[in-house]
Formats: sequence, C-alpha cells, structure tokens
Amino acid sequence: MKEELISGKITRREFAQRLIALGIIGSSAGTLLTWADKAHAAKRGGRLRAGIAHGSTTDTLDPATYENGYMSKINYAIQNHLGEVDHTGNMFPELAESWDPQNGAKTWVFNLRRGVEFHNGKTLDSDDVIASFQHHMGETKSPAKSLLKQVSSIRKDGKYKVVFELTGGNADFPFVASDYHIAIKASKDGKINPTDGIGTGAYVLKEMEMGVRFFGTRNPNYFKPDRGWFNELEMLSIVDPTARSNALTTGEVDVIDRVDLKTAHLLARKSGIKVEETTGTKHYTFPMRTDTPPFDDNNVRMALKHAVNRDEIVEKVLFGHGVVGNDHPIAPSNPFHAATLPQRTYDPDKARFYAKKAGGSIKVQLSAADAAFPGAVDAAVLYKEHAAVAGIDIEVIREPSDGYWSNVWMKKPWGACYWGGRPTEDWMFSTAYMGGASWNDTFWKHDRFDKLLIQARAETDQNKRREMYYEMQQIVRDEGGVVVPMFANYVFGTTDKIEHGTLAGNWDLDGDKFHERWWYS
Amino acid sequence: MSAETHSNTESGTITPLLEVKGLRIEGLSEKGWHEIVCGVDLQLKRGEVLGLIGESGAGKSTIGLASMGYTRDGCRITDGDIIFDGLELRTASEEKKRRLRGTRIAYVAQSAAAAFNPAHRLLDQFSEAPVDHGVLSRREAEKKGRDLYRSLDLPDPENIGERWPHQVSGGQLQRMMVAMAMACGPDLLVFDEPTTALDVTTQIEVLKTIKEVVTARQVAAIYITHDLAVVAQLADHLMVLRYGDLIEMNTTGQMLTAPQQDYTRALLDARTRHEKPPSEAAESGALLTINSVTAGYRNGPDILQDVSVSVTRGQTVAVVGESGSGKSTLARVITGLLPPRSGSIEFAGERLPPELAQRNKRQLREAQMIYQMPDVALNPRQRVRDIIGRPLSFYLGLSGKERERRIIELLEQIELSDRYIDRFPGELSGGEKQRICIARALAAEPDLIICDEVTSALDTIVAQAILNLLQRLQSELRLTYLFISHDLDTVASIADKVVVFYAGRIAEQGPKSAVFEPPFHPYTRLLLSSVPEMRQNWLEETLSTREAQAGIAREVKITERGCPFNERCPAVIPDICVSERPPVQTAASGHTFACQHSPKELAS
Amino acid sequence: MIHILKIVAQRIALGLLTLLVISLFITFGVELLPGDLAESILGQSATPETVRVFRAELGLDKPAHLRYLDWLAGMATGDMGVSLANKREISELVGIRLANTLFLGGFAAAIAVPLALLLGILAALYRNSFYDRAVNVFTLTSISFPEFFVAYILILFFAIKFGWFPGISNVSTELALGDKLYRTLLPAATLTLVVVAHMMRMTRAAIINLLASPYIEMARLKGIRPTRIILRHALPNALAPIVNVIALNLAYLVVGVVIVEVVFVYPGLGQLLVDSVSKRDVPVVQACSMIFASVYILLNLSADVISIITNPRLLHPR
Amino acid sequence: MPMSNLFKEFLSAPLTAKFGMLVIFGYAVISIFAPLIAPYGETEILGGAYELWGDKYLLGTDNLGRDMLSRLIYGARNTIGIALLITVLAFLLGSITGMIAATVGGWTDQILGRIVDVLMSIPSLIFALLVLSIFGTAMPYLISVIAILDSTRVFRLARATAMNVAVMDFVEVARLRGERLGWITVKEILPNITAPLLAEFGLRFCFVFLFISALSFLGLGIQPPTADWGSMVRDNSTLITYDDITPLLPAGAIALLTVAVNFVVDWMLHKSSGLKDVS
Repeated sequence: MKEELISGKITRREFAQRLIALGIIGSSAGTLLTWADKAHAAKRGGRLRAGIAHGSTTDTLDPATYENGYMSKINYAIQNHLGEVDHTGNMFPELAESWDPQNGAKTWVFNLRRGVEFHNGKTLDSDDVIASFQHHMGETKSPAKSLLKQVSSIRKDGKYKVVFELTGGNADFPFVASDYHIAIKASKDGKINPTDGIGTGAYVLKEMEMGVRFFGTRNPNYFKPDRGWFNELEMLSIVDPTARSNALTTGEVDVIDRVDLKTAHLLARKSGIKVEETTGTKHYTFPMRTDTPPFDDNNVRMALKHAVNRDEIVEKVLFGHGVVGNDHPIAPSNPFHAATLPQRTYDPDKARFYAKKAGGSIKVQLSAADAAFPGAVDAAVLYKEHAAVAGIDIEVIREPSDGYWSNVWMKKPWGACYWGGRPTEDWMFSTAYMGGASWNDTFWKHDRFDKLLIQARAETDQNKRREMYYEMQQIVRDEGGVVVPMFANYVFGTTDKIEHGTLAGNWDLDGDKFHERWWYS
Repeated sequence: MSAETHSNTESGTITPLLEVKGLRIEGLSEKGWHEIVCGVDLQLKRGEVLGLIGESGAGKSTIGLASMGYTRDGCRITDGDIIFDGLELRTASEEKKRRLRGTRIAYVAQSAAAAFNPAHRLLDQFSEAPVDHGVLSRREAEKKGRDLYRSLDLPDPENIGERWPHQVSGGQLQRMMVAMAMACGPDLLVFDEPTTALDVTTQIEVLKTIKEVVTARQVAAIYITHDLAVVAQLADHLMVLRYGDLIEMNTTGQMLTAPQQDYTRALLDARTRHEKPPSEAAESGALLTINSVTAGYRNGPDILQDVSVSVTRGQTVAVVGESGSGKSTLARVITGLLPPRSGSIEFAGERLPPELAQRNKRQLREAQMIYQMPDVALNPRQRVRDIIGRPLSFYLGLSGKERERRIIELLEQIELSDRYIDRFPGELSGGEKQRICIARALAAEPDLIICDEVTSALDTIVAQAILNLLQRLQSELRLTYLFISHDLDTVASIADKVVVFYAGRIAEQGPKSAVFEPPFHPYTRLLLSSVPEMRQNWLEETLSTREAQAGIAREVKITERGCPFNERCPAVIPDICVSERPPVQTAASGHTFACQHSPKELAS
Repeated sequence: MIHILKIVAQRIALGLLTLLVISLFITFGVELLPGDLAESILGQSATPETVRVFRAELGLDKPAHLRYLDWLAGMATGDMGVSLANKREISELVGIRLANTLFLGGFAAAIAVPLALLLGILAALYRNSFYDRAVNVFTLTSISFPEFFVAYILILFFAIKFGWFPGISNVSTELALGDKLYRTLLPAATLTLVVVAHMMRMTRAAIINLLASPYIEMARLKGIRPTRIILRHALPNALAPIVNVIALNLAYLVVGVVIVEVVFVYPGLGQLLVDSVSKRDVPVVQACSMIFASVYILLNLSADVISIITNPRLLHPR
Repeated sequence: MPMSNLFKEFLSAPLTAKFGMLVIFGYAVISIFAPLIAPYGETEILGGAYELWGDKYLLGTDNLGRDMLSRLIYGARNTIGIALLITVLAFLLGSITGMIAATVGGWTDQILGRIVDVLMSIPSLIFALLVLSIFGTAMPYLISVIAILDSTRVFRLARATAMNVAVMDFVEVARLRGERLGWITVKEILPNITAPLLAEFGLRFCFVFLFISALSFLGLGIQPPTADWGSMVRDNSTLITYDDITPLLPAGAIALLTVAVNFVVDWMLHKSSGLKDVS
C-alpha cells in the first residue's frame, strides 16, 4: 500500500488528515502503515504451527457464527475486512482504500481497493462487500446484526464504491464496519456462500477439521505485498493449557496463545522459548444486576467496589500479567481513557461505611465459573476473603462452565464476566452500558450517561469528546453496577525463531493476525 | 518309565515300598497351629492294600497326601520320615517330588466331578501327566487311555475320552479317574474316599474297577474311607485312626471279626442293621396325602409321574431311590417350592395351596424340612441362637427370656449343651450342625418333618447317633417323618413304611417288613443287594449276581413309555417292558408294586 | 451352538431396547439442559432476535418429541442426520473420530490386556512374594492418580525431559501407521496405566480363587509343573470373570477417555461428545451416545459369549 | 469388640495391613482434628502465590497464597468425608437392589438389570455433565449423582454374588419358613456377601476421589473454596510439567490412602476366606 499511496491514488497526508479529523486515529499517523513496515528484515518461508486455546467441533466457517479465538484466527488468515486495527489501536483501511464521512458522519463512503482477488479467482467489487454486509443484516443469526442496526441502507456507487447511510451520526463507523464478523467474501447473485472458506486472506484454506486442525498455504496473489511470510500455516486447537505449553516446549508447535498465567514465568525460563504480552482492552468484570436487590442500592455497590483488593487479584489471578481496573470498561489503551480519574483502592473501612449506609450487613452470592474468565473462581474466592475483612459476606457459587453464558450471565444477580473490550469508547459503552442495550449485563440505566453517549458519538471535536467520555467513565465508576478489578494482558509464547514488529493489542497474538504479520528469523 | 522297569521290582517283597515313621502333621486354624496327625507309622509293600479308616478329622486324608510328600495349604509336617522306594520325601526337593507324583504315586480323589478340570476333555486330562512327565508321547498316551477305558469296562471306550467331565455320569467319572491314576503305571495309588459321595449301586461299579486295578496290576494302595464295609472288600490291612492317633491296626479279617478297641467296635456296630420297632404311636388317619402328583421343572419332562403316597400321623415313611429318581423333587412339591402340574397335596385333611406364597404361616409351620448338607443349610454368619431362635419368634412370637429358655430347651432336646448358643456353624462338627438343623425344625413345633438325606453326608457313627435322636424325638413328640434316602440300610433302621422311587415313579411301596421281604420288585432287589456288608468277599459275590450284572454301571433315565427300569432289569420282558407301563399290583403282604411280573414270579 | 445363538439374539434385542431407552434419556436430558444450540453458539452475543432466527434455521422451534421421532425414523433407515452446528453429515463427522478413538483404545488394549494378564498370572504364581506386593502397590498407586495427572507425569518424563515422544498426539489421516503409533504411544500408555490395575487384580484374584479347588490339587498331585497348572488348569476356568473385567475396561478405553483426549489433543469421539453436549448439538450427542452404548453392549455381549465358549458345560450340554 | 481384642487383631495382621491401618488411622485423626492440627485456616489467604517451602509455610502456599499444608489437612476431612458418604450411599443403593434382583429374580431382576445397563452404557462423565448441569452442582446433587453412578457397579457385583448365596439351602429354609424379602436379603444373604462387597468398597472409595477430580476438570466438582484433594490436584497439575512437585502432594495423599485401604481390605478378605475354609 505504501507504493499505492505514493503512486497518488490517495495522498498519505490527505488520508491521515481525514482520519485525524474524525478522531479515528490520533497523532500516530506516522505509524499508519504497519503492514508495510520494513524496519525488520522479514523473510519468507517455513510452516507456522500454532496451538490455539479455543476451537470446538461445533465451529463453522460461517462468519455469522464466529465465537471463539480459534475461528477468529482462521477468519483473519483466510479473509479480510474493510479496515484493520494497527498496533497503536487505530483503524486504517484494509480492503477499503479509503473512507469518507459525510453529512455529519451519517453517510459513509467506502472506496474499495482495486485488483484484489479472492482465492477462487474472482476480483473484489462493491457487490461482494454489500452481500457480505447483508449476511449480517435482516433475518440473521449474526451477532453483528445489532451493530449494523444503525445502517439504514447500503448501496453501491460504481464497482469500487459502497455508500452506507446511517440512522444517526457515528464518527466511529469504520470500526463498526470492520467488526471481525463482517469478513468480505465473494458473492454470487447478491449472496455469499458463508461456509466456503474463500476469502482474500493471506492463506488459502486447504484442510479443516473443526475443533482439531486448520491447514492453509500462502495465497500467492495476496494483495498485501509485505504480509503473509509463511509458506504454510497450521493451527491446532489445544484447549487444555498444560497441553498447549507442553506442545510448545516439545516443539510440536511454534506459537501458543493464552499461556497459563500460573506457569508463564516457568515457561519463559525454558531455553528457546519467548513469552510475550500485550495490554489491550480485555477486561474481567463482576457485573451486578442493578434491578435486583440488594444491588439496586448504590451503597451496596459502592461497599462491594471498595471491598476488593484489585492489586492482589492482579497478582494472584493474572500473576501480574495485567493492570488494575477502575470499575469502568475503558482500557488504558483506549484513546479517551480517563487517566486522571483517581484509582479506586481496597478500603475495608469505606466498604463498611457504605454497608452501614445500605442498612447494615451485606450478604450476597457471587456466581463464577472458569468459563467466565480463566481464574474467575479464584478471583471470586479472593474477593470473598477481601470482603470478609470489611464484614461483608460473599458466598462463592461455582457454576458449571457448560452453559455459563445462557444460565448464569445476566440471569444470576451477581457473577463473573469476560469482555474482549472494544476499540472505541462509544462501542464499548453502547454495547453494555447504555440503558436497554441488549448486553447491558448490569441492567443499569442512567439518564445523564445515556445522553452523553449519544452526544459524544456524533461529536467531532476531540476535546469535547474527551470531556464527555471522561465524565461517563466517572459515572460508571461511581454509580454503575460493575466491578472491574482488572484488565488482563494477552500473554503468548513462541519459539525464539519467530520474529515480529510492534505488537497490536486489540486481540490475542498481534490482533489475531500473527500469521500474516510474523516471520521466521 | 513304567512299573516294570523299577529297580526294586524283585526286592519289592522284602523292602517296603512306602515307609512312614513317626509322622506328625500340624494344621493351622483360627487358634493357631495344632497337631492333626500325632505320630503315625505305617509300612506298605508292593501289591498290598492298606485301609485307613476313621471319621472326618481323623487325619486319614492328611496321611494319604503326606505319603505323596504333599501337604495342603495350612498344614505342615513337623516330624517323622516318609520314605518312598528309598527316597526321603520330607527332605526331597519340590522338583523331585513333582517327578514322583503322577508317575510312581498317583492319587484318586473323593469327588471326580470336582477333581476333573471342567475345562478340558477327559482324554486330554488322562494324557497330561504321562506327556508332561515325558513317559509317553501324546499318541501313546491316548492309546493307553483307550485301552485302560476298555479294560475297565467303561462304555464306548474309543470315544468316551472325547467327552467333557460334565457329560459323564458320576460313577463313570470316578472310574475314569482311576484310569487316569493308572496312566503312568504307578507303584502306589492313594484312594481318598473314592466312593463316599456315590449311590450304593454306583459304589459297586467303582469298587469293581478299583479292585481290578489293584489286584490285576499288583500295585500298592492306600485306601481311605470311613466305611469299614467298603474297605473290607479291598484291603489287606486296616488302620483305624481317630483325631490323628492310631487306634488299631490289623489284618482285615482280624479287624472285622475280633476288634480290639471300643472305638473299632463302635465303627463296626454302626454299620450293622438296626431294626426299628414299629412306631407305637401309629394312629389312624393320614397326616399327609399326596394324590397322583405329576411335576417337573420349567419346560422339562415330568420328573414325578402320577405319584401317590400317604403318610400316617406318627409314622416314618421312607422314600428310597438312586440319585435322579425324583425323591427330592417330591420334597419340593410338598413344601410348595415346585407347584405340581397336576394332582394335589392334603395335609391334616386340608388341601394345601400348591404355591409356597399362597400358604399361610400355620401351614408353613406344620411341615418343616431338614437337609442333606448341614454345611449349606445353616447360614454361616448366624449364631446358633439366631438360627434356632428365628422360628420361635417368627412362628410363635417368643422373645426375650422366654425365647432364650426355649432355645436352651431345644438344645437339650438335641443333646447339646447351652454353651453352643453363641457359636457359629463354622465352629461345629458335621453332626452338631445337623443337630442344630433338627432343633431349628423342632422350634417350629411341626407335625411333619421332611428329612432329605439327612445322614448321607455324615460319618457312620455320627449318622447313627442322628438317627437315634430322630427316633427318640419321634416317640417323645409324636412327630411324623417323611424320610428321603438313597441308603436302604438307613431306611431299614427308621422306617415304618417304605416307598421305592425309580425315575419319578413309584416302583414299590408298602410296610417296611413287606418291602424288605420277598416278593421283591427287581429294583428293590438291586438296591438291597448293593448295600455293602461287613464281610470280606461280599463284593465278588454281589458282582456275580444277575441283578448286579444287569443293573450297575447304568444311570436312572426318565422315560415316557414303558417301564423306566427296563434297561437295568435282569427280569426284563423284552418287548412289553419297553413299550407298556407296568401295572400296579398289590401283593398279599399289603404292599404295591409296579411290574409286569406277578408277585409270585418276583418272590422267587 | 443354537444355545449361544439364542443368547446372542436375546442380548441383541435387549441391547436395542437399552439403546432406545438411552436415546430417550439423552434427548430429553439434553432438552432439559438450560439453553439450546442457538444460545450456546451465540454465547455471550446472543440476543432474543438472533436466537429466534437461529432456532428457526435449525428446526429447534419444533417440539422436542417431534424432533425425537424424526431422529428415530432417520436412525431406523441408517441415517444419523446432520449436525445442527455445522450441517455436516454426522456419519462423516463421527466416522473419523470413531476411527481415532478405536485406534487409541485398540492400541491401549493391545498393551494393557496382555500386560494385565501377564502381571496377574505372575502375581498369582508368586503370590505373597515381594514381586506380588510390588506389582500390587504399583498398580494401586497408578489407578489412584487422576488420569490427567498420570498423563502429565508421562509427558514430563518422556516428552519434556527425555524428548522421546511428542507432548501432544497430533494425528491426521495421512500419517503412516508407524508414525501414528509413535505419536499415540503416550496416551496409550496413560490409558494402560489407568486400566491395567483392575484387570491385573481380577486375573490374580480369579486364579487364586481357583487354586483351592480340587482339580488344581489333582493337577498338583499329578506332578504337573506350577506354570502349567496356572496356565492350563486355573486360567481357562478363571476366564469368565477376567473376560468380564476386560470387557468393562475395553469399554472404558473407548467410552471414558475424554480427559486423555483433551490432555493429548487427540481428536477422539469423547471430545466431540463433550463439545456437542455443551453446544446442545442433540443429533451429534445422540449419535455419539448410541455409539458408546453400542460399544458397551457389544463388549459385554462378547464377554458373555466368550464365557460360554470357554465353559464346556454351557457349550456342550449333556 | 473390646479394645484389647482390636489391638490383638492389629498385632496379628501382616505388615502391609498394619501399615494400611496406621495410615487410615492417621488420616482419620487428621480429618477429625483438622482445625486443631492445621497451622492456618482452610481458606485463609496468607501470603503470595506459590511461596516456597519454609518455616512459615511448611509446604509453601498455593496459587492464591493459602497455606498448602493447611489445605491438605482440611482436604483430608472434606475429601474423605464426601468420598465416604458417596461410597456408603452407593453401596446401600447398589447392594440392596442387587440382592433384591438376585433373590426375587424374574421381572424385577430384568427391570433392575436393564436400568443398570442403561446407566452403565451412558459414559459416566456425560451422565454427570447432563445431570449436574440440569440440577446444579450443589453438594447434594453431586453426591447423589456419583453415588447413583457408582451404585451400578455395586449392583452388578452384589447381584452376581447374591445369586450364588440365594441358591443355598439356608435361604430356602428361610423361604420355606415364610420369611419376607427384607429378612432374606438383609439377614440371610447380606452377611454372606460382605467379603466381595468389602473388596469392591476399597476400590470404589478411591475411584470416587478420581471421579470428583475428573468432574473438576469439567468445572463440576466440589464448590470452592472448600479444599479437596481431587480439585487440588487439578488446580496445580500444570506445575508438574515444570518439575514442581506441589501437585504431587494431594495426588500422593490420595494414592497413599488408596494403597492403605486396599492393603487392609486384602487382609480382611484373606481373613474372611480363611474363616470359610474352617467351616
């Protein structure tokens, strides 16, 4: 793309300016083109074997059903999206060449890259993009459907231009349009074949056994000239953490994700193995149902928020591989993270004070399962011990991992929960904190917060936007129903033969794009 | 290696083949090691047969096995010498002894059915020892097996070896074991109660085989038994043992005619027929009436066919016949365990429901049963108190002191002291166990007691004591007995009336005096002549009778047509007996029998 | 022979009945589980709307008993149906997994059964010796560790420390047999350690139990060598209980190996079943359960038949 | 039995049985007096994660900084208590139904047999997964599910052995007396099949730990923060591949108990078979 940029299709400056204006990228325009970064002498060749923590026999290639890290990594190996997040957390075009907000960010024009070929030889055009989007709209099971509700229409404007009309202004729309579900696939008669496994990605799918193994070879016609270094890509689903680290130690695989935090330091000591980590938006929470007693009383919530020793949880559940949270979901890596907001600390006295205000003793149940997040049960047990000091009685209920999301999450009054996080504040808040949002797992409704959220979405003045988001973070912190004890790092291990540039933190393994960004030394 | 090549064949008459000196053996029990053989000496020359006699616990089997240099688990030889053909077996290596066993010393066990491995064909088991010891090749061994089978008069000697142990009758199996013992041509045979578990008719058949082997092949033998009459037919010398001690040793003739010790006399006495005086309590009126009962198991044939018996109150009715004749089935029908296919049972004038479940507590209480094997008839995990006490509380509602008092009373009745009340069956001797069974039956205060072979698992002296006890109880308590037995001798001493069963049908029934006197049904005659008598040469004489020649070495077969006994009957009328049912006739002496021959013809 | 055929026919009929009951149990058991495939697959991202559409697409909007009847009709014609989750033919989906499972189970059995018999026979022969006690303690210890723990220990030594074997059993269809055996040796060894104790103890006990019987004494008195007594006289008669235990353990090797599959990343049927249960993919759960139950029933049946064949009393009635 | 007799029995036992009894006795003492013996509380968080063995924490700490030794000691109480309860329940259920099947025979036998067949042919982990997911993992459910699953094995054994006893004459005597099923099974048959049941008890008891541990693999085990050995093995098992012997402690505790229990059971079996020989 560097070449293309220089060749004048779009000037780098123009492009950057547009994005800066929109707040999509900050001042980091200089590092925009990471996939063209040649600071390292990347080499082509070899077979990359990865052991991935997820994967299930019930997985399918249909983008509407992607639900775990294994499918996500396959998704990014065989398919591309309109935009791509780089290591700074910013969005820049991938299959789009550029995008253009109009009409107060209510209308978005996406210019497509020309000459991109699908694995089946078809060339990418507007129809493919529209069909790919429509797969997630209307009568569909796709989880991206709720994201795309704001899209009132999609139309093509020529072979390489797609225009989105939104119901309201959204300055962050390129993030939405690049959601990992919305992989761009080849269309036929206005429809995509969701399970054909054909995309524009760096690797061509050769063999696939769900929940076991993926095998692909390098796409010789890949449109990113300096990406996709490996000749072959093999990904194994290795769910058991011990098995995963064993596989890396014994040389069965070259990369593993989600290193068992308990033993990460031991793994790092092994010769020939590197353990690396990135801090992203992933956070673990304890959402309380604010519509259910006793959590409908903010004093109870505040008492509980003061009754947890976040440092100890980060130390013992994350083994230091993370940072403490401040009871709101905005990560330090998010653009508008309120760093000035005082960090909430463990304060049994305050907890006792709030408990008293709430009417004396607090006795609650906390549901957890390791399906919520790894170490959730341990974290709950620690929480129990911390709260006991403040005279608060927490009974830890270990729920079965099986069916946790349908039986416990958003059903039981207080539980443990996992959030991959969202790259933008608006997206995160709209998804889980706006009154009435379908994943509002605290069933929280705050008028001032909801008003600010709508305003900030369409606001293009960065400073005003920042102020609004800061205030919202404070509201959630002091009045919301969520305890956010920690942001967890993505920790992964590789052999020391693997090299890479600066790592992205939006997903595990370099934004789930390790296969196209890394190379063998 | 065979008998003929042994070095001391010529000198055999001078040096004893086996010499045991001062043998002491200890056994392990709960209470530790205690002596079970207390210094026994014996000598055996080639061609001699030594009988070891005694009750259970006398140590006779232990001595028999020790003479092979073998002790069972939980036994150890503590002193003495066992010298076989110059070799000291006590100190010999296990390997040396192993080479002797099966080749030069062979063993014949009590129960062939248990001692043959159920997993292998008979001829394979025959060949095993000679082939394994390298005496014969496999082919030679099999040929030898067939030859032996033939010379021992086994049926179908060419093919019987291809059968499995369970496919051969008990008597034949026992004989095949004798053949197997002869496989390597041994110098010494140890027979360990080889006929104890058999019917009298079968016993003769096995004794005949043993006799042939011992006399014709001139081997030395030790014959272990508790039955003097049996061993008298074979042994040159007898040794009487009791509790591991030698009581008396003498030649057979001397022992039979002039026993020196009281114990020996008691043994002899127990084998002598004791006639029972007719029960004075004999009242009119039948307590139990069995009306033309036909019965069988599941889909099988009729085991009982048209059986009618009536039992008078206060009397003893004996049911006799060989195994397989349906005697025990009759008991099961009476107790309700096996509802009859047709016919009915009346008890004290009341028709009993055919099924056990339909009978009421009183009906159940009135008829009690005593079993053949006291070992399995008593729950090994219950104390005597619970065993006897249960019917007391169950039927009579006794409890506490009253129950305790009654238990002790019952123990007295069966001549046991109240010290027994806390014992487990495992701590009792066979006779004591059977007494407890009797006490349990008495506890129900029954009118009728069904005694199913109650003495056949017991030693002779013990059995006699049990019979005496039963008779005493009968006169004291006005009991009625239905006494099932295969042993005519036993029956003779206790019965008022005798019913002879053959293949599920009544061959003959009537007052004891009438049945035991001519005219005899041919089957009764066979049974009577098969009872060993306490004299030498009885075996040879019996074998020469036409009853024995026709009747032994055959099994009871259930048939639908004709007379079931026709195959074994010396007086068979070829066409008629096979096809026609024998008519039931009444003889002058007041007994009935089923036979084509008239009473007059049978009287001769 | 007719006797055996009759028993086999009877058992097969009973087995089919058992299968029917199990299928009912499984269907309605899974049905009773909170949530369905749509909710499970959508997971955290389920909304009422997407769930409704998904359900309609899967046919989950039909009542459970109708779906069960459909399934039953399919089974009767040999059609196992398609997976709800990924629309693949279940026969094809299950086929590869079953082959893998049977391969691993067979491999483990090929080591474990002879080993257990050998150890058991030797223990019976040298009972109460040091060898006997040592084997007893070793096998008891090996079964008292959880399977995954045994697996980790084996991995620690043979994969990580000595590097002789791979730490995971990454098998694919194109592997040569030797390679496949090499890669599955550690899981097979784990399973062996898990099952060998039970079979060995039973072998020892069954043989020792018979050593007191008269025909063994008879064999001793015939001067037969101790080894031969055990092998030829005791073993054939002890086979029935031993075979029963072997059948139970073989069934376990096929049915109960989920955890070993997880630890060694071995693509077997157990993993598929657990995945499918957690995703409520009823047809796949049904198919796997039917296979497992059939394996169990067939193994028990074979044990019965072997018991009959090795027992001349039953094979050659009088 | 008076104390002195017990002591005599103990002295007469072979070395292995003595060892087994001592171990069991030790475990019992530890279980009963856990709060007195343990240096710290069961759930008390004391220090950092995985502190090394030392004076303060004899066996170090676990991943949450709880004292390993105290967890092991409390674990004995919980694990043995639960396993014992489950095994006893399984034996009650299995042996009673097994004996009824053997004694009554006919349809009762057939129906019970088929039910057990069904239960046994469903993989037990799947069965547990289904039931526990439906009803929740509260202790009563956990205990009943494992007890039911285990009782099927006991049923088979009890039925097979009771069949052999049911044909004995003394059972016929009881039947002829008109005794009811309850008496026949409990008083006549049960005392005669205790030996094989006992042997099975030894193994079953230990399998219960393992099953609980396997369930914790699926997240269905005993509720935290209760210490139980099975879950402790599971929680720390990853360490073993890094040469850390921490998980060996709970695993070793299970193994030691298994071996000890089976030593004692073997001896008792030997004794009871010896009794049979005398009778």
